[in-house]
Amino acid sequence: MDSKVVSMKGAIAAHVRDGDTVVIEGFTHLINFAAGHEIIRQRRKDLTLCRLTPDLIYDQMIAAGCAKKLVFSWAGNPGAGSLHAFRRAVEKGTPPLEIEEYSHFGMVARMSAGAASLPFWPMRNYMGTDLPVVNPRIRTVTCPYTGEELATVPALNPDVTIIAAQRADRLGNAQVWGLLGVQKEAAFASKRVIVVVEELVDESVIRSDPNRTLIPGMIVDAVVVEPWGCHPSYAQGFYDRDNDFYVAWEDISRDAAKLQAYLDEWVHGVTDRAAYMAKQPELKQRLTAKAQMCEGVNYGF
Amino acid sequence: MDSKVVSMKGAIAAHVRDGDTVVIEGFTHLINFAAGHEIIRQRRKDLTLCRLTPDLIYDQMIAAGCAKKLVFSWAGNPGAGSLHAFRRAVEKGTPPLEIEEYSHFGMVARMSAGAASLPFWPMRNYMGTDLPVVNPRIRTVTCPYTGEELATVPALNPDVTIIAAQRADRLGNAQVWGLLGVQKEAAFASKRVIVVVEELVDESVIRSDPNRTLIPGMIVDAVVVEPWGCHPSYAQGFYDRDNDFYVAWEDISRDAAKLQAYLDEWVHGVTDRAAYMAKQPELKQRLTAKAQMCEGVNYGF
Amino acid sequence: MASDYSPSEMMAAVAARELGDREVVFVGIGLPNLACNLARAIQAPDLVLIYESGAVGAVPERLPVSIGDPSLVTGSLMVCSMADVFQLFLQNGKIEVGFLGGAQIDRWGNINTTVIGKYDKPKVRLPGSGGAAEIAVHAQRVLIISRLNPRAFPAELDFLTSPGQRCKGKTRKELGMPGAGPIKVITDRGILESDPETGEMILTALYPGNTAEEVKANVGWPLRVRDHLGQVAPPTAQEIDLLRHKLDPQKLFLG
Amino acid sequence: MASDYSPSEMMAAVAARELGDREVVFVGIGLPNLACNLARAIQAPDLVLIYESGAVGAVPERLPVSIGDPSLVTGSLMVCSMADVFQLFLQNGKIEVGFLGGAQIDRWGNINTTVIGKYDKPKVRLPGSGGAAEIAVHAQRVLIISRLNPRAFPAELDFLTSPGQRCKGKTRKELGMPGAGPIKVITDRGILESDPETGEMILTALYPGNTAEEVKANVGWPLRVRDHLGQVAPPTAQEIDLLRHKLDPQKLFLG
Repeated sequence: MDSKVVSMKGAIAAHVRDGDTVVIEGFTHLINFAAGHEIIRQRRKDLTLCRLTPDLIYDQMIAAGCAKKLVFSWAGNPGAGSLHAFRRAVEKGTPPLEIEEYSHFGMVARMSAGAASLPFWPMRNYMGTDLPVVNPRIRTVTCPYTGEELATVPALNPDVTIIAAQRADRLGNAQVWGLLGVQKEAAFASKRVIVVVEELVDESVIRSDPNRTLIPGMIVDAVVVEPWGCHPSYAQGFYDRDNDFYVAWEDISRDAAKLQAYLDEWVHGVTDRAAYMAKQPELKQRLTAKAQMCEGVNYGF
Repeated sequence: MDSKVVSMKGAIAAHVRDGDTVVIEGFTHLINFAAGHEIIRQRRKDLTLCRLTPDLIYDQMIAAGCAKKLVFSWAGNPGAGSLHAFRRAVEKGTPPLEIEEYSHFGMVARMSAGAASLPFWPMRNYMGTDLPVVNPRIRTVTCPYTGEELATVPALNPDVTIIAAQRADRLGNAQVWGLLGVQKEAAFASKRVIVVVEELVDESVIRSDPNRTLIPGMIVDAVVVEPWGCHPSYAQGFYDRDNDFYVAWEDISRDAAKLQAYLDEWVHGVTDRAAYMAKQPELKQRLTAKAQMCEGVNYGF
Repeated sequence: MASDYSPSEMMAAVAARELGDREVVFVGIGLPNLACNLARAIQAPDLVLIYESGAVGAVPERLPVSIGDPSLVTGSLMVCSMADVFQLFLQNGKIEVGFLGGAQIDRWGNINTTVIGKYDKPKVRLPGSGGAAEIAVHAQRVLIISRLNPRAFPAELDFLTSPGQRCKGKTRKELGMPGAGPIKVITDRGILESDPETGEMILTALYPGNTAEEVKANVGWPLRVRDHLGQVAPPTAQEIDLLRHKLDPQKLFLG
Repeated sequence: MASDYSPSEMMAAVAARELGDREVVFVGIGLPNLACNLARAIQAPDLVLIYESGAVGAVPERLPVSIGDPSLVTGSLMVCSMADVFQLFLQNGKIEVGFLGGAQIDRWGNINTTVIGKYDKPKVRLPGSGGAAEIAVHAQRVLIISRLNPRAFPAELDFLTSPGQRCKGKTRKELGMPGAGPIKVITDRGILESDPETGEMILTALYPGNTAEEVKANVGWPLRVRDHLGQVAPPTAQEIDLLRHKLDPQKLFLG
């Protein structure tokens, strides 16, 4: 079968369009900043950006003018402060940004519904709170057995989902270990899927340990090989989270001009992730993961 | 923390009671026959037995008089014929057996609902068929977004679920590879959980590869160490499925007297699984798995 | 072309020819499994085999006797839970072809795998749905494989387990079913295809040595026959060689 | 007992004392994480730490600055998807203790982490719910940790993100919430506990050197005070030693 391996530039050009609903998932772990940067470089606009935690990458995309709307459940910079581009947009309207807000469970449930091709997902949640008051898409359904009222959220079916994985073969069969977040559900819910990997491996590596496969190639449209593509997020077994940069973001993002200068230098100012990494060679020394290998298991019969 | 390791005799005596709703799960892979045999030996009765595929083990339990009711989705002997004890019960009422019937997806959905502590699970299924006609517990719900009617099944929350795993620590943190079936959902849906393992390992083995853990010890009540506990089913990496025995069951189960003789010799006639294995030393030679190890991965950071 | 072949061999070959390369197939045990592996060996090397047990992209090195055989896991692309099989793959429309069989098949391709006689007082209790009901609803298209005889193709089913083109007077569209449903019935004498307008199963092609009258005599309803009946080529030497010497040398399913 | 300690150190110590051995705790970052690891080092070696990121039985070898830190994975008992975290663990009632904080807390333990000002015209936009709404609904009991000041404990919330003991006049029971909800608020001056009958948060114990009047002055509603106010022991030398030298030597959260 033909390889799906393309450059990041090619993957974004082919699969992310103005006005799309876009998901870049990964909960703390495996957030693919390289893809977000390429979307900024290609100046996509009017995107509906969906993620549980917008994190620094959506803060950058909001500041860069890519976003029309944000769908989310927790918009902060964990342990370090705020997402100030997000806050400026919501508090001052610069730039204007629509928001649609759930809790983490609500966002996970929306993607679970999308992945199962169901129009809604039921849950026991939100009673007595203001979330359904400001978000009329949080509704209720009556259980046909007990008569009790349960909360519902509507399916989320993005146009394109971008997820990172430690490794995949050239057809996009992707394996992940460490935190799994909601990536599987996001990918299955999506019309198009881009998988970005630290390492391209032979199909035989995938087939040697099929229980590690999170995403099957059949739902993948493009495979991008992008070592360190998640920095300042991390990839278990490859490199650590750059907590220093998360802390630094508080200062960068608080000042709109400083943030634009950051984008100019680190996004527009580089052609791709390789150039981004070449500008800061100390990163690899500081963040490369130590070895802590597990043993294999027997798949024989 | 105190070890949860007990004998099979002790686990069944403590956790399986007359009248209970019992699940022994495992889809072809990791069906724990040793537990079913011990339930027969302890002469439990009036059980509601639930499984997607009753398989030989429930056929034996029905023949032994343990079952009041069967909840299932496919009652055959794959590639080999019928479950004749089940058929005698349903076709001739010897012994009488209530049945409640779904499709595989319906059974999986019932356990998913039970595991999520929801009263029902929605699905797109059963339209136009006779399954909801004969099973009034298959109902419908109207989507609060699209107005479409979806099928529902009610949650299944067993009194006790017995699952097999390749390995666990003494607290019941259990790891499984190969086919996963619906074991995780069944265990989380259940009031009590017994985990039966091929191998008891140190907690450090579990912690070395946390992504392989299917069942956390916190939901486990008893750990039974029972090598070859799944024969004639199988355990990937330990021993192969005994297809010869599955074929032989057609002949054994077709004749009620022969089936009782089988139970007398292989269930009541042995004290435990070790004695069962000692009676047929050729099994290990015929079925022990060949080695086909995968490589480990790096959990470092 | 082979001239000496069994009806099972012919059915496996005909079913294999239905599969395009790279298609995603929900595989059953027996003839469907043989057909898929025959297609993989001929025109569809990148056919993706999915089993309801959770094995995705299986490449079994022996003939599996059950859909949960360990040989389906070893060397597969992915193993997932059955909740994922039914929700993320099947209900989510990722399965392009599903194979079904059954004890009774009616003129709309509805299938009974539950019971002969009354549900509450069965003459013969069959295994039940398994995954068949949802495969019939969700697979993009379904191929039915069954030998012809009047009991297997009755005018009325004793029980409707898996939906075909029209259930109790209602079309798939009216019932909200996503997949196209059973579009062909591959029998041991010829092929029935669902009429694109009415959904009714119509005889459209015959195997060598069979007549439309013989087929009609084995079907319990007034079977419609297409004006220009196709002729299905017998198994090729390659197909026969693969089936007999590589795929099922012990004649487990080709008996 | 230590005599020189910070309010944060006292809060972490008080929170840690709430945890029983073998309990299953949904851990947040900051003081809750410190409290859990302090409890593990003292009275609860087998406390099971679960993070909403999917790490179960985590034993972080460094102080995690986010709930998705890689140190929570390495050496943990299990990693699961977030769908499993919220459905199989939290909604399924397996979480015994949840920790929450917030920008505003009201007399019923309702919490606002969404917005200061109006939702559509915010003065300060806060991060939002994250997992807080569902933790407040489902954890068997919730402990709130927050420093006292009148803005943080207003008479009326600007937004109700996570439900407490009574929301808009309705009790948890009337609203069908499974967990017991917030039963204690651990502040920097004393402890509020929910009245078992009305659910209202009542001052029940003071830390050394604080008075009920000082607490009341920092709360925006007429705070009820229990007749016999408890006195909370200051941090022990062991608690202080663990917090300062082992758990947060860089004073990331104890500043």
